[in-house]
Amino acid sequence: MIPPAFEYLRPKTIPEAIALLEQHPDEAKILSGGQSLIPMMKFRIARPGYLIDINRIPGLSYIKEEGGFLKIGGLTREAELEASPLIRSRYPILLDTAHVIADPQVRNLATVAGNLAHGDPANDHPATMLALGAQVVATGSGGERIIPIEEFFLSLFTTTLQPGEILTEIRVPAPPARSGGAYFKLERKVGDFATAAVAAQLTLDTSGVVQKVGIGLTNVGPTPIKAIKAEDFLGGKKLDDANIRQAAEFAGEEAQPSSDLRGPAEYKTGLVKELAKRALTRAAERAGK
Amino acid sequence: MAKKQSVSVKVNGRDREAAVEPRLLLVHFIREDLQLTGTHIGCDTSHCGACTVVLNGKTVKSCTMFAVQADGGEILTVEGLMSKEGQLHPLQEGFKSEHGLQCGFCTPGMLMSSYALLHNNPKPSEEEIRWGISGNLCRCTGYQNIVGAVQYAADKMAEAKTAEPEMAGGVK
Amino acid sequence: MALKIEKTFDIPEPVEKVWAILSDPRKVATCVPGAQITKQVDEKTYKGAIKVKVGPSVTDYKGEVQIVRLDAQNHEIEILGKGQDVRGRGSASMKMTGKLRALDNGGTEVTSESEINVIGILAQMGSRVITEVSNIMFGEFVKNFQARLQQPSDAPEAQASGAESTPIDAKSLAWEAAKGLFRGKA
Amino acid sequence: MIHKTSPEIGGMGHSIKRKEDLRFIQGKGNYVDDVHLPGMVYGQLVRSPYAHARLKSVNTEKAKALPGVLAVITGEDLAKANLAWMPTLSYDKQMVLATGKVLFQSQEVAFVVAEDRYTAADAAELVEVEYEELPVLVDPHKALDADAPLLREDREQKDNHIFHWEVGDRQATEQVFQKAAVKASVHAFFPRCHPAPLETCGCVADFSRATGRLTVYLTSQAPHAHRTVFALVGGIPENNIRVISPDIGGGFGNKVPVYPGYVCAIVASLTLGVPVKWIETRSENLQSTGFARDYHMTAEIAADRDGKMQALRVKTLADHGAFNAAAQPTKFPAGLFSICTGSYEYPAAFCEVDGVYTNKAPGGIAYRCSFRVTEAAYLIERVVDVLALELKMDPAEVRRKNFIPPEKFPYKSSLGWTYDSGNYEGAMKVALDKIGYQQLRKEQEEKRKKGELMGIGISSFTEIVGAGPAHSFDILGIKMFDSCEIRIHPTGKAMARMGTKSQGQGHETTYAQIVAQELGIPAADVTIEEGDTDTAPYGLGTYASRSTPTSGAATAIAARKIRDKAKKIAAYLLECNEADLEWEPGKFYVKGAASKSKTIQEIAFAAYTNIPPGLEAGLEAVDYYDPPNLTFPFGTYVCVVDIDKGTGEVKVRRFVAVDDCGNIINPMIVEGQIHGGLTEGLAIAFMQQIDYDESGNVQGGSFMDYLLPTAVETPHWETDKTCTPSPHHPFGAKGVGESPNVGSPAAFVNAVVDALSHLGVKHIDMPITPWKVWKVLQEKGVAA
Repeated sequence: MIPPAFEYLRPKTIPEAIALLEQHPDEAKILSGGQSLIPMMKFRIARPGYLIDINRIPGLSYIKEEGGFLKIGGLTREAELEASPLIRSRYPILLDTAHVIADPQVRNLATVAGNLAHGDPANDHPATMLALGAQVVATGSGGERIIPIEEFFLSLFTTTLQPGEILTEIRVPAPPARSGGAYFKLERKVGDFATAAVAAQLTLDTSGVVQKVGIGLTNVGPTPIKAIKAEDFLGGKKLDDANIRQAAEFAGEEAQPSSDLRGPAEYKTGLVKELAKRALTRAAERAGK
Repeated sequence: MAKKQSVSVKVNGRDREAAVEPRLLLVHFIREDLQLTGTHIGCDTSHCGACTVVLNGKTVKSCTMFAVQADGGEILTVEGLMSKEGQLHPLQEGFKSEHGLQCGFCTPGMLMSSYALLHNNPKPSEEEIRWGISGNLCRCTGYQNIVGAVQYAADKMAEAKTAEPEMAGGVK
Repeated sequence: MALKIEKTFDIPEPVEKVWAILSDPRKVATCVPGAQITKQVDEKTYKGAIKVKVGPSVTDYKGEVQIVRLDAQNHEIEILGKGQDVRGRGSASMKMTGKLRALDNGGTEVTSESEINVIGILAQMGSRVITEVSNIMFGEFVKNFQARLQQPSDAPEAQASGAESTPIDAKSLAWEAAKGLFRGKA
Repeated sequence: MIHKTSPEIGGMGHSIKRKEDLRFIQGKGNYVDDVHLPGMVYGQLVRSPYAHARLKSVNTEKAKALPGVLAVITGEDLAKANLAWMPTLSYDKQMVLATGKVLFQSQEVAFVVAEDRYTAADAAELVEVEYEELPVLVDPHKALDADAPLLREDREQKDNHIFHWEVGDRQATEQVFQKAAVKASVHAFFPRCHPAPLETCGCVADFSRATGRLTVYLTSQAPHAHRTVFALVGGIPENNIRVISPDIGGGFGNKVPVYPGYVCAIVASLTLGVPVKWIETRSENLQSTGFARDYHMTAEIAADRDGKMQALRVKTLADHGAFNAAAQPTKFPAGLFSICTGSYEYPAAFCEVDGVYTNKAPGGIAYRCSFRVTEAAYLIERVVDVLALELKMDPAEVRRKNFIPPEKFPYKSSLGWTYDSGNYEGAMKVALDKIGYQQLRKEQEEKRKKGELMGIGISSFTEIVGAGPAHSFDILGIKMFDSCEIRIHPTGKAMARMGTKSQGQGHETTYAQIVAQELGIPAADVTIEEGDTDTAPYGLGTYASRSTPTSGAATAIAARKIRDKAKKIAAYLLECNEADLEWEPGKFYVKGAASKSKTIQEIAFAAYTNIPPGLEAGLEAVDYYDPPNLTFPFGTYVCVVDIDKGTGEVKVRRFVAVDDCGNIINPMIVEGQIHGGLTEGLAIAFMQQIDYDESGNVQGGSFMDYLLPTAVETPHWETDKTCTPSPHHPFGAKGVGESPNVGSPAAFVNAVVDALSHLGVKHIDMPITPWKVWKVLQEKGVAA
């Protein structure tokens, strides 16, 4: 499998990268992890004329808490999330997610930002970020733009990122006390896209009532789905089994899957319900219900 | 044709340089330009891991990366596992001793993934080994003896470590 | 892989006006995202091209559009479009039946049935997204078709407003859609 | 009686470490893609995106104009040399490059040759092919309908029927069924799957204009047979062809057939006079080379109320794709499928198979299987479980009641095979004890009360391997013997060559152990070489678990020929009669005077330095072994599964495999083979299928959708054995490489069905994906 020829550009700064993107608006693609793009190029179903390799731009790889946010740099790799003590202790939902993305080698290169920017509803981080209520920072020639994640995914493989913009940071609101989250994914085997997956993030009060909830769904529609009905239902309610079950029902209703080799649509809907229950239950455990 | 770019890398401790087309996959660079054919190609979709090498301390699938991306980096392939004195790496010993290979085609990639795994986690559980090699497919062994081979190497490496005199200052 | 899309939608324009566009493949083509008619072969046959862009993937098809059936009295049309990937890696075809019905309010109801068949690499690699892509393209078509009706009827070859040659891509449709989708929140 | 050799000698029964490993663990294996010859150029195939289309034109101008492109070959070009078609191994023919029309997606249409593989890939895109689509036939059940499109216009027979084959007594079977008290039946589809060895197929064809010789480095499980095919197809004198099978990265049957890419590379090398390399991509491998199975089967058993089986009836529709490229003994269009009687006794049986063409990739090959034995074993073990359900009897009990008893061997089955030896109940007992069967049944009962789903699946399979006796087994007329040639060097070290070819089975070690066993020369001192047709004796290759039964036997016999000569030399050296000599591995000694002895090394030296008068110099022998019968390995596998009622996922909790392959050469290697085969069986049962949509698009044409289990999905296997030697094999061995792949699918499926049987479930077709299970749970109203 041989990719078609392209020009390779290796900017040293973000403004340089943006300038290159603007020079070749139709033909350039950003190369960060490359783990989605390069296989498509090998099959020649993607044929960018220019690849702008941003991997050498310094200062884009970090995981830190700052100003009430967890900040993940635009070049932070999935493997770095997995290895981060901060993620391990404070954001187990992100650890859940990173752990089931592709496989160890791919995670060494694949970036969290790329997982979002590709706009693939089958990718795992979008649902998690929807559950976490994250923001993404898009940098263009006009400066930075902060986009709430629920406004980021527009359509299949399509985000609000503009041609001259690069996703430079992801911001996750630091969870208050009594918060917890979990990501449950059913995959046919390690390395596969989700048949369906559900991310849930909760903040409870001392009596176990839901203060804040985010639920995201993977690969059950043209975009990653924020299960708003399920969220609205749970808000202010006690997180007992009956309410979890009802919320899971709503989440299932919000899924819009189509049938494919991973299973018929009705199965995926059923799976969303089941995985939502499991994710909410685990999230509650982690929140210290 | 896009203009050629120069790539300089250190492979198995040796400096190598070449001018390559940007689209040249790292695996072809290693196999054909450098003639290190231990690194294999088993699929098109980055599923099989036969092409796994260690780049700057981390395993990557060299079929899903361009050679130009590795510019300035350090690469370890299966050919570089043996010590300078010609001693097999404990993992190589382990694969032979525990019958961790049959046709041998996945073996170099498996060795490199196991190498990185033990580097990060010197005493992995069976579960951790299975996840650690989950980016590498094997059609022959059913993985069980590969798990055994990695455990064998982990034990050997732990022994070797305790046999070494403790460094002053206790650097780990 | 074959799939079927059925859609019914209303247009606040009289049936004859809608028919004037629907019955002319050159005009219909301007509403299909990424499509263009390059040549008229005969009364019923046209040559054309379509660029289908899905994220980083682009496929160029070249082929023919044919009016299989045209029933002006009942406002029914059947169109067959067939295109081969210019790099020889597959093809796509669509058989579309369109029917118009005058509504009491002076508007028109459009009923369409499309049978789409995709062959080759995209059907192999992209089966998980072909249905989504088709739905999105069809949605775009409807939107463009409606926009086309707002234009003066003597502007046949111009792209309708909102119609873009790169249908499912960030820099075109996406932005339009974004404005629509998030209007309430902005 | 097998002498036990010392660990230093390392004969049979020793788990000696593999000799071949040293190069592999250093990355110094030599696979086809590692072959690099001076001046070598690269080929790439252009393939059809259509499953069925008229070929209107192939325009190569743009491709040829690309700098670096050396040639573009089309079907029309090949037709001029009468090479557009080639024979398959099943008396059909197959297009090398399409002329007239294409018959499956990814069919070979043109071959581009360029200076490097990147240019070849670019040029392949520039070949312009015009197609006119034709109606596509994907459902084999519709292949014989009157309105089905005719696929093979080249044949005289104007329909899509390939063959009808039947065996057994139709009438007698019918009569039993009419009177039967209990009937059980199952429709079971064994999906199309692919061996998917980790190394794809490929070759380097090197024709030297200077010498007129063609050397082909080839991913071949049968290098000699391929040489003969190349000679017949290409009209090249066979002495001018050398096929070299270097290290093979797994075969599993995939590397038995001759593929169009090989022929194209050879033609290109003949034309250009330079070495031409052609290496398949994974997608090409999965989409165009030998698939396996694709059998739509029905089995029925008639039994009495006590559960004693009376008759078996089997009807099968075989989907062979566009060309009948099944790689199997020529006289057996459905392979050895008639082993479907399994491990059981019946007075009557009847089996019929019809093969049809469809617009799919051609095949089918024997994927880790002795020609359709996997399909047969799966079918019988499945229907026996259905019978147990009908009888409300424990599936182990039904098996026990019907096993062919040990004292009846050799046993002539009602479909005509003579089973060499067996002790089926013995193997089943070991398996059931090891897994704790009774305890598990109790646990299941308790779980069912709580609404939890667990299942226990048994498969007591019998195989038929080691093809085969020359009286019935041949491929294109070449009898299915196999060979070994042993040379003992003056210093007592040895070199042996065989007609087989290892693809990971460890031949370099196991054959050396056979020599060590027979001659007492340490296995470490025996070098094994296979795969070079210039040096190895002719043989039919490695597949169908035939290496040990045929070449293994030949090795023992050749060694025994050497021992006979060694005895003469020893008698001469010890100045005694041959009759006074006794053998123990490694030396001859004089009866009653053990100190008077000559080691095999001393004898070898004498064979070159102190030759007895009247005897030829040297110490070598060759043997071409024609087995008197096939061998019949068997075993019992037991699988325990738990089902997740929320998601439909099946978790294999335990799997015990008890194999009986007769006497074992290297237990470590046998165990490794079993682990590997079980893992392939797991994949088939739960994950894998190459399917086609209604337009003939391949579904499952890359590793994205053709799923190979990783270490995470693969359970921990538990193995054990019993030993019932083959009475006719020189050292009582039977062959084992395929048993786990043959026996395990039924164990997995039986376990899942068992978990659901109390809900009225009798069968679920493979692959048993979570969504299929989930749907059953929904239908039965027991989903979480």
